[in-house]
Amino acid sequence: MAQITAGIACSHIPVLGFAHDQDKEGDPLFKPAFDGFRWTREWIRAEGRPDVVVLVYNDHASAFDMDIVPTFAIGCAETFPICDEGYGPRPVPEVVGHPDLAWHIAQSLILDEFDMTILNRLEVDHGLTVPLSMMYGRVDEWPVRVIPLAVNVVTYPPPSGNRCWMLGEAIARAVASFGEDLNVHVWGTGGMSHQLQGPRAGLINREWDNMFLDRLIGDTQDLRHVPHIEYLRETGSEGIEMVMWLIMRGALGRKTRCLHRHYHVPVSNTALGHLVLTPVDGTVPPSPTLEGNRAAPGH
Amino acid sequence: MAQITAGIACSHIPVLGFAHDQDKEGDPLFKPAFDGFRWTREWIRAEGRPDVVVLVYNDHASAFDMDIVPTFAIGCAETFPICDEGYGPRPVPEVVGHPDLAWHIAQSLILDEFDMTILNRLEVDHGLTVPLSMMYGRVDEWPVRVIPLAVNVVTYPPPSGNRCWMLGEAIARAVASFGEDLNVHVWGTGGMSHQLQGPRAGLINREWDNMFLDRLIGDTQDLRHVPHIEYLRETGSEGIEMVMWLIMRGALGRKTRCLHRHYHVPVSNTALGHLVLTPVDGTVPPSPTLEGNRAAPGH
Amino acid sequence: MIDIHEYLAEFDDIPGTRVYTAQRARAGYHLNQFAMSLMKAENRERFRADERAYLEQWPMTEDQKQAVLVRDYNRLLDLGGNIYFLAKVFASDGLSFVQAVSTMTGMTVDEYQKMMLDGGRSPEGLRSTKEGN
Amino acid sequence: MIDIHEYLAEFDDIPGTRVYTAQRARAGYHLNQFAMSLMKAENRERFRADERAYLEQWPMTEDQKQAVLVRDYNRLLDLGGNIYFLAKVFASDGLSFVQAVSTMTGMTVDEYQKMMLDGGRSPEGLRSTKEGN
Ligand SMILES: [Fe+3]
Ligand SMILES: [Fe+3]
Repeated sequence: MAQITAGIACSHIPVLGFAHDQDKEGDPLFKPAFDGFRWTREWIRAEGRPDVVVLVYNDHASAFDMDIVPTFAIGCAETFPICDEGYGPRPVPEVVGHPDLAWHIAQSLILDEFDMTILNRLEVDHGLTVPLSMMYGRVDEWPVRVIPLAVNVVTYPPPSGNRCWMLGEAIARAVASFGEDLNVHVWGTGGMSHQLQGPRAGLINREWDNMFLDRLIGDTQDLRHVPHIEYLRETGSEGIEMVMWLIMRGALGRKTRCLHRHYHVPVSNTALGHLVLTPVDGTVPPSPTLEGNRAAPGH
Repeated sequence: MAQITAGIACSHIPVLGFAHDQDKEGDPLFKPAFDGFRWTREWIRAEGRPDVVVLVYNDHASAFDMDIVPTFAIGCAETFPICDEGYGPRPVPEVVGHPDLAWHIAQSLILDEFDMTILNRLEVDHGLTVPLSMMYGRVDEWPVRVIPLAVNVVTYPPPSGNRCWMLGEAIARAVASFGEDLNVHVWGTGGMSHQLQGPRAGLINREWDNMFLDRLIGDTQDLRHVPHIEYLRETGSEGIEMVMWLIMRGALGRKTRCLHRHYHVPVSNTALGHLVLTPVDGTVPPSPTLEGNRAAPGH
Repeated sequence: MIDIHEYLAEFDDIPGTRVYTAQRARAGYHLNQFAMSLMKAENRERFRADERAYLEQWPMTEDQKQAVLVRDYNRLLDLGGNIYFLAKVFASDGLSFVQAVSTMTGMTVDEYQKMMLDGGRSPEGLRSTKEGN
Repeated sequence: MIDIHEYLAEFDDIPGTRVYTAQRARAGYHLNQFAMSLMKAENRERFRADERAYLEQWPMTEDQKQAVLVRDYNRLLDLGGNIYFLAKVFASDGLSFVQAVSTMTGMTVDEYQKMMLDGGRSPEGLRSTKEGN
């Protein structure tokens, strides 16, 4: 039986991909950011060892233009080529999918009343590849298979925090009903506080970010109910990416334990956050609509 | 304030588009099918008079190939060109959208925890244009604006009947919160019983189809809980399109009245069904997740 | 919550019917994308000019290519084809749905059309393989 | 249930920030699709060779074209541009995010970079226009 054994949260800052690709991890500007991943790089190879990662990220006007904007899309293809975002494709290996599990999850989510978009062709951008580089460093091929789960956080409204959390719970139900023995991680990427536009650009909110990190640990479900406007006011216009972390959190069940935590300001325009969590009580509600929402008053 | 004043159900059989385009509505083969729309053609111009139709249909491998399969997609563009399905585009006017209302509905649905895909470019096929021809006959331009709502009923699983009904309720909430005075119809298209493939092709189930028509009228919510396998066994592999009628039904609230009913077998491979409904008690639950599901035990 | 395994298993119990599941969608991916390419008039012409050569451009199985060449639609369904995609093939041939669909039933077009005019095929005995009802 | 009108109205109360709402997405549709076209190397070259001529191919407003020509990113945001789409324009210019973003703040790149290294811009006073907190 497939099992979710860990959740990882990680910003997906483009310049860290660049620093990695140019062998500048030791550069004084980047070293403090990368240092916080040393623990994880060892742990993931020695202990974490996922067979498959459900990698929650957002596309940054790379695979999708304004002609089509899916709220939740799941990549069911065999492989996912690396996108050219305007500076040439990153020199990293092609991402290999896990179509058996991806289709199983996609089908289960739709029966569970999530309105998924299925993707059989997808080029992936830094949102997906930077976290892989942070966790695995330089490799000839990625030592893990990846199921991309793309969330719209660019065109408003993105999905609510509660909906994201519910989707995580549904992913956990789907993984638990997959017959093959697989060690599965769920990663939530993006954030933390950053604003890339307008006179308020450069906003960083260390206090709010750390409150957010605190509440991903343990059994509180407070973060379900943080409205979009709070992310915008407190963490800058691009801080909204943090709703994607709630999909990861929802997939870990009622209670989590923190194995590793890292926070660093700044990387380029952005506050970097990173957590490694394991489920303590992996119980998730049996359906998204009834029990899930009884646990979530206010919606 | 915008208001939903009617729901129309109608099969979208390609050959009726062909018969219409070739001036063969009076042909003995097609006359009985078209005769049942005479009442509606008069009513819709004299009394129905919608400003906008939310037209629920499915794409038949026309705008979407297997690279991307959205469960629920909403067309927010200014106009929707007519697709060439392999026999050349139908000689009917381009479809004009209502981007103000479409975006309002799209945004509202996402906040209401439906995982919509937004479309800003879409070519529409017979699934959308045949019902327009049935209702309006030959015109230089369509006397109504159209918001296409495309549902995946081709790749399994399609959305559940309950999810479709819930989406209809959410559309009703969204329309009711739109500021401009607009007369809105919701149309559900496709069906009724038909199977276009395999040795069982040609299946028609007059009794089941009429049971389905019966239950769209009044206040029963039984149809929410008809499982996909029942559509498949009873109405043929393509009968599953009828789940789209439940979006129309959900949008009409607790109780409906039937103004007009028409059933004819066969048209080409298909049983033709058509209903004109109005809301009697237009009340819909205030949210999809709590109250909506209290009204729908079994999910 | 619906169990996905039970949900899918029931589909195999319907006589003379292939439900377009993930499994079929995966097997038929390139076949269906080939069929989709025939929506463009210039591709239809290239296909008509040399069917085999046109098919060779797609990473389809030899079985799939053969089944396209002989227009064996039941076989194409078995190999992952979906009827709305396959419709692009028979539209290229100038066939209507009734003409193409009848070829899957073991009936002539006339027999099939007569059955439809008489009210269609009854579901009696065709709902379930196991239960024979 | 969230009221969409209240939900959207709050976005206008954030100082120095344009939220990419439907209204902006509609106004900026062709601008953003133009920017997206610069993901292809051959389009980047055609754009560089004659920016005005390249822009003329898109049904953008003259305001939008002008703002692209002078790389006025704040203006482009006002005219419906989204930063991830506009990134294709400054990527074509060989600029990094920090370089491009700083131009929107009224600071030099050095000043902006120093602010970031010092911990970034504080949210104090920048949360709400009305409440000034
Ligand atoms: Fe991002
Ligand atoms: Fe159809």
